[in-house]
Amino acid sequence: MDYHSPASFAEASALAANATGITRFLAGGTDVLVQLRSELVTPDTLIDIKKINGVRDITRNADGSWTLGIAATGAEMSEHPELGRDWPGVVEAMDLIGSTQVQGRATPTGNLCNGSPAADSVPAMVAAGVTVTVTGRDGTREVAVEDIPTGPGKTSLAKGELISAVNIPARGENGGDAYLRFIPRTEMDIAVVGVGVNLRLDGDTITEARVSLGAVAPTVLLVEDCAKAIIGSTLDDASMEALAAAASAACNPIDDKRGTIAFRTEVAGVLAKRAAKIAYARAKGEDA
Amino acid sequence: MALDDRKSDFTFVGTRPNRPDGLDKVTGRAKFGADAYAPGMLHGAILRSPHAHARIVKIDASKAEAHKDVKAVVTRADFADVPFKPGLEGEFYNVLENVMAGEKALYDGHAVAAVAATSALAARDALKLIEVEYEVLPHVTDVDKAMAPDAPVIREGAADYSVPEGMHPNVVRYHESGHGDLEAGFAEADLIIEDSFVTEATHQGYIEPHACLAILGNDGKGELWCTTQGHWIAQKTCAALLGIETSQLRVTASEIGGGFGGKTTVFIEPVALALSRKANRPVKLVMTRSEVFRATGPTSSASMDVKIGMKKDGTISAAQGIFRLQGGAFPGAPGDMTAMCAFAPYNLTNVKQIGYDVMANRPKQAAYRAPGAPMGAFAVESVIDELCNKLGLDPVEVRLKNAAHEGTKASYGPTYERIGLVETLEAAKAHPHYSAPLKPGQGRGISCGFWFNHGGETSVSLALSEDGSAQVMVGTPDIGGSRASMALMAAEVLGIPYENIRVTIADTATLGYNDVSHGSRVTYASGLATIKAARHAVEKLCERAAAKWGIPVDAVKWENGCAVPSGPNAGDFDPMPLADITADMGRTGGPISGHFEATPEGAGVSFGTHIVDAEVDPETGKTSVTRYTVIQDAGKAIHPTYVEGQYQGGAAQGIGWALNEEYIYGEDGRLQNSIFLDYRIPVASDLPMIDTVIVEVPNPGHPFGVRGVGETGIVPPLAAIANAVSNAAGVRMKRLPMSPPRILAALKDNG
Amino acid sequence: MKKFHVTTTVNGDAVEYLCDPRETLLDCLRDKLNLTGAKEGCGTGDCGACSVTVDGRLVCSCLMLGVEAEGKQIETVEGIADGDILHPLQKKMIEYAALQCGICTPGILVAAKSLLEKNPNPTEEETRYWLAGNLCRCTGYDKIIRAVMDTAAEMREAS
Amino acid sequence: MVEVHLWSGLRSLTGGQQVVEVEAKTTGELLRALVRAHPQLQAPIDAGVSIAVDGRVIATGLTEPIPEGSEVYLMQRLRGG
Repeated sequence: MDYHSPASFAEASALAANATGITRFLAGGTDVLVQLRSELVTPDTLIDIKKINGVRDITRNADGSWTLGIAATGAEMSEHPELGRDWPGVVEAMDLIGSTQVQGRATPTGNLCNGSPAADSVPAMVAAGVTVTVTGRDGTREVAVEDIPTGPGKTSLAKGELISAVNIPARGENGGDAYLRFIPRTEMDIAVVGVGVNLRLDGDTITEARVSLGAVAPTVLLVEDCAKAIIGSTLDDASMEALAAAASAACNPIDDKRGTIAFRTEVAGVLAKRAAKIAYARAKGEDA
Repeated sequence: MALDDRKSDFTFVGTRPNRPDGLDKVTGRAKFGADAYAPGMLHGAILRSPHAHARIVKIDASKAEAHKDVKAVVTRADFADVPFKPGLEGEFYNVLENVMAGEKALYDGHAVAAVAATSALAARDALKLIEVEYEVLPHVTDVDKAMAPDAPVIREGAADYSVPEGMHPNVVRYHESGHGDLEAGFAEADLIIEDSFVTEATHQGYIEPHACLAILGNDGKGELWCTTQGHWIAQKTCAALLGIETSQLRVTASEIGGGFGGKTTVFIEPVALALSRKANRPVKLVMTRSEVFRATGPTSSASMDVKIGMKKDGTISAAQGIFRLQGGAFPGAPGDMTAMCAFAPYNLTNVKQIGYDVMANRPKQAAYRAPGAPMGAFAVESVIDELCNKLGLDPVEVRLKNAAHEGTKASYGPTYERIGLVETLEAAKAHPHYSAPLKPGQGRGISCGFWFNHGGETSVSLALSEDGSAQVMVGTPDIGGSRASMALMAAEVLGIPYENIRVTIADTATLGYNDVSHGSRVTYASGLATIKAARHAVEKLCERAAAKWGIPVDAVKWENGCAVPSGPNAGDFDPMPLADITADMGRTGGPISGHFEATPEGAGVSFGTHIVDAEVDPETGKTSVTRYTVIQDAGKAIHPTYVEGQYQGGAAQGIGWALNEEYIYGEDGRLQNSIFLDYRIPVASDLPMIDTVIVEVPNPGHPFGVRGVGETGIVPPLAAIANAVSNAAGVRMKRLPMSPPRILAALKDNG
Repeated sequence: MKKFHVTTTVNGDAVEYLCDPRETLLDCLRDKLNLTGAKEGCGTGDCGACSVTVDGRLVCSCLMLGVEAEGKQIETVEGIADGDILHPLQKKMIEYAALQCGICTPGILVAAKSLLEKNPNPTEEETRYWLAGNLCRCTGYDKIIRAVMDTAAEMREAS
Repeated sequence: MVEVHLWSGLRSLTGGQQVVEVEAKTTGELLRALVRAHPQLQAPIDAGVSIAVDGRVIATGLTEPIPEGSEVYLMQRLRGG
């Protein structure tokens, strides 16, 4: 295995473009090292991107949007005094991943590029409308988070491409987001179901909503029917039931060691309601 | 053992001093299995079968052997020829077959070859150079399916004398016992409940993977360092498997990072020795976590049918249980233990229990804390709970009404000596937990549990130093603070401060044979031996004092660390402290030591009662344990803090077993969850504080009254939690683990 | 296979080693620096027995490559005591019998020390969640949590 | 004479008898006497048995005394974890 620690994204991209065999980028390494140790994936080329300038920065831009460096860790996101106020769902989703120790290393970019349908930070980012900047040989492009994963362990990134920044939109007024997942224990598990909800209110009425589901299909889903179910409502019982039904209907899960089809389908609806409630309360400026 | 000189007032015993090895363990200095290194050391790695059941057609290791970093490759041919015998008689054969496959790979993860190379990475890489040709065979991993007529046969002729004719060859042992007239008993019942229960296999989950450092020459002399619950059994087994003399292999037990029964046998140790012999260099072998799950000894999975009849007043009129235990591809599943323990807490006129030992394509089960007992208790105590619910009876009162006591004929035959079940139930009834109100959505569960406990071969040596301090050599690895209890017991007898005693876990070359640290036997048996060894030294101390005073030895007695005249007629002498006697012992007859070797046979059975509150989320099936109380008879708690620790640890493991831990096999017979991410043992945030009540009903078979406490604590939790969850959810949970999908499905089925 | 020369600081000591890029920081600490206090319980970041801090941040040393340690400040269990003076956490762990076998203890100590540095007054729940990545199979966590909470209280009083 | 109670699974080896009377002063003598009385009991004894004398379970020892009039049960050998 070759190990490189390039000083720029352009250099990293060129290294990857010219490498043969399996190439992996190393940010937090909490997936890459597990796969390496278990000999699931032994890369021929490992490109450590943490020595690139600015990759740990968490920056609030002039328009209120946020740019996260690709090596900013979950712990750094949680400790940031402002980020969690704007996007509590995104920060909490990231914070749910693994232990305190894992939080010290794991990054949302890694979580996204690992391509797991159960990645906790991804539904929250999808709901929040987060995009990523992708650097390749021909420059950069901006891609919606939901367009990165294409299946378990697979992404739409081409050879020589890597994510070079995470862009979170401005929170704006009267908005709130939330992410909930189901795990059998209280910590240390992979999501059996995950639900991200992001919405905006006009008074008591929901005017915009994005709802995403994790661990219930080959990729994280952005479910328009869920959004439709609550847009225009005050999150009354009927719209909540419609939301739950839409969430369950969108599920296309598998039976595996972590959960059954029936369980995932049922619980997706339950969590959608619970997450929507929290997002709604947050949009109203209430504690949740 | 003679029950002479029973003690009931103590100076040191019952206090809570710091453990002697505390400093080593909080500074990182303590040396565990993987912490040993030797000059010229190679690293080993083991190639494992990806198939649940396959004939090994050919192993071609030529590419690996040719690699410059590889110094040895071994397969089954590099081990001794150990004869096959049926049942448990062929245990050396079974162990050999398990540590290195012969003609067939019998489970996913079964070792088929091993290499030693110049680095751990090189060894892992070299495994990929070994080519194995398999002929894949049909497999079975489920216990009920393994007993079915069309099940693939794992090994012909493995069944012993006990199996009735007509059973599938995978059924290898059969147990049946009981007494009374079941039919008449059931006829007397006002309510009979008969139900079926299933538990999945779980793993002991010790945090330290198996690890060893082996040195063996072709002269048949060797050294082995390993993490084990019993280095003499490792010595005996490795010697047999390698065809060398037992005494030529010196085994040293490292500090042990948890065992719970899982380190009572060998897995990698014979392989490391074979590699070392072939390479003529030291070989270190350390399992990965995945290897631990796939290829060490999880507990049995079980399928059980229990039928109990109860009268309206709560009297159990008859009880019957059938317990089928799957123990992997080898005889040994403790169906007999399950059967004998299942009804042991109760005074039953009519009882019958049947246990089956069934083979399947899984790793060879190993002991796990009261092996076999928790499953049976789960089934029996669930049915009792249901009977109480249906008859509107208090579950503690019903258990008290039926509780076994001194003089009761045990369900497994003999009449109980003094036992402490009633005391644990009375303590449960009186405990504030039992009367605390429950919140909506919560349920409370009660269960009793029983375990035999064990004595076993034991040797202890105690030597006094000139300055009056003492060193105690025991042969039972210290898994949970036993050095502290040994020192307390020695201090009690010698009358010198606890701090002046150093307890060492001796290696196999420096002490006589010792059985494994299992069966809750360490504080009982090594403790008894320590007491007797100390008394032996005291006899000699008294002799020396008598000689100095010029009086007969029977005119001297030992009090508070001093020789004193036994009475006014013996003479008027000042007490002679131990250090005054040892100061010139070299010139008054030589060094003073005490020894004791025996197989103590009075372990004394043990009982516990647990109270659990659980809360179930009806929308997701998720359970949280909100309150937990363990009440157990310790006989006499030598170091009460470590006794509490055993109770708490047993409860926590039981919570894991009840709620989330399970071996999950795919259709392909491969283990699906061989890492801690997916084998879900409880984490700190999953658990409440665990309250403990130590009941002390002295064991007549120990000089200080000790009963073992290590194992009983895992017997009641499965049932207690299942009862709490069932009462919270309003539906009877009959399958473990009660994972959220199973609870949610049960709630849905229940409407 | 090309090996990398790494210069780093462990418990305040300047150290260096050669490593294969596949070797973890844990491998390097144990096999190259003879610091065997950190243990490998799982190799997948699930058990926390290999916990260390890197530039003050709590991590699993099995989830970090040895080559990544270049120029970092690493603290392990061997560096917790101040010479012959035990850290209050070390004393309390012994006093509370918060260890039975002791294999998880180094990781628990490193993680708990990191908690108290960040939060001198943690609640029971905060302590339990902070330590959720440190598996202990012997104790049921009860005595560990009590030892950490009591250490926190004592350190608050002392400061 | 000692009355030895067998577990019911052994009845098939003793012609249906569940209580066997033998002459024995120790646990070892008892096992030998059982085999003399019922040779088929050799198999379970080889596989491993314990003996309960007046409720005290003797896991392995062959030299433990059996007082006159004791209650004696043959049991399967106990194993621990």
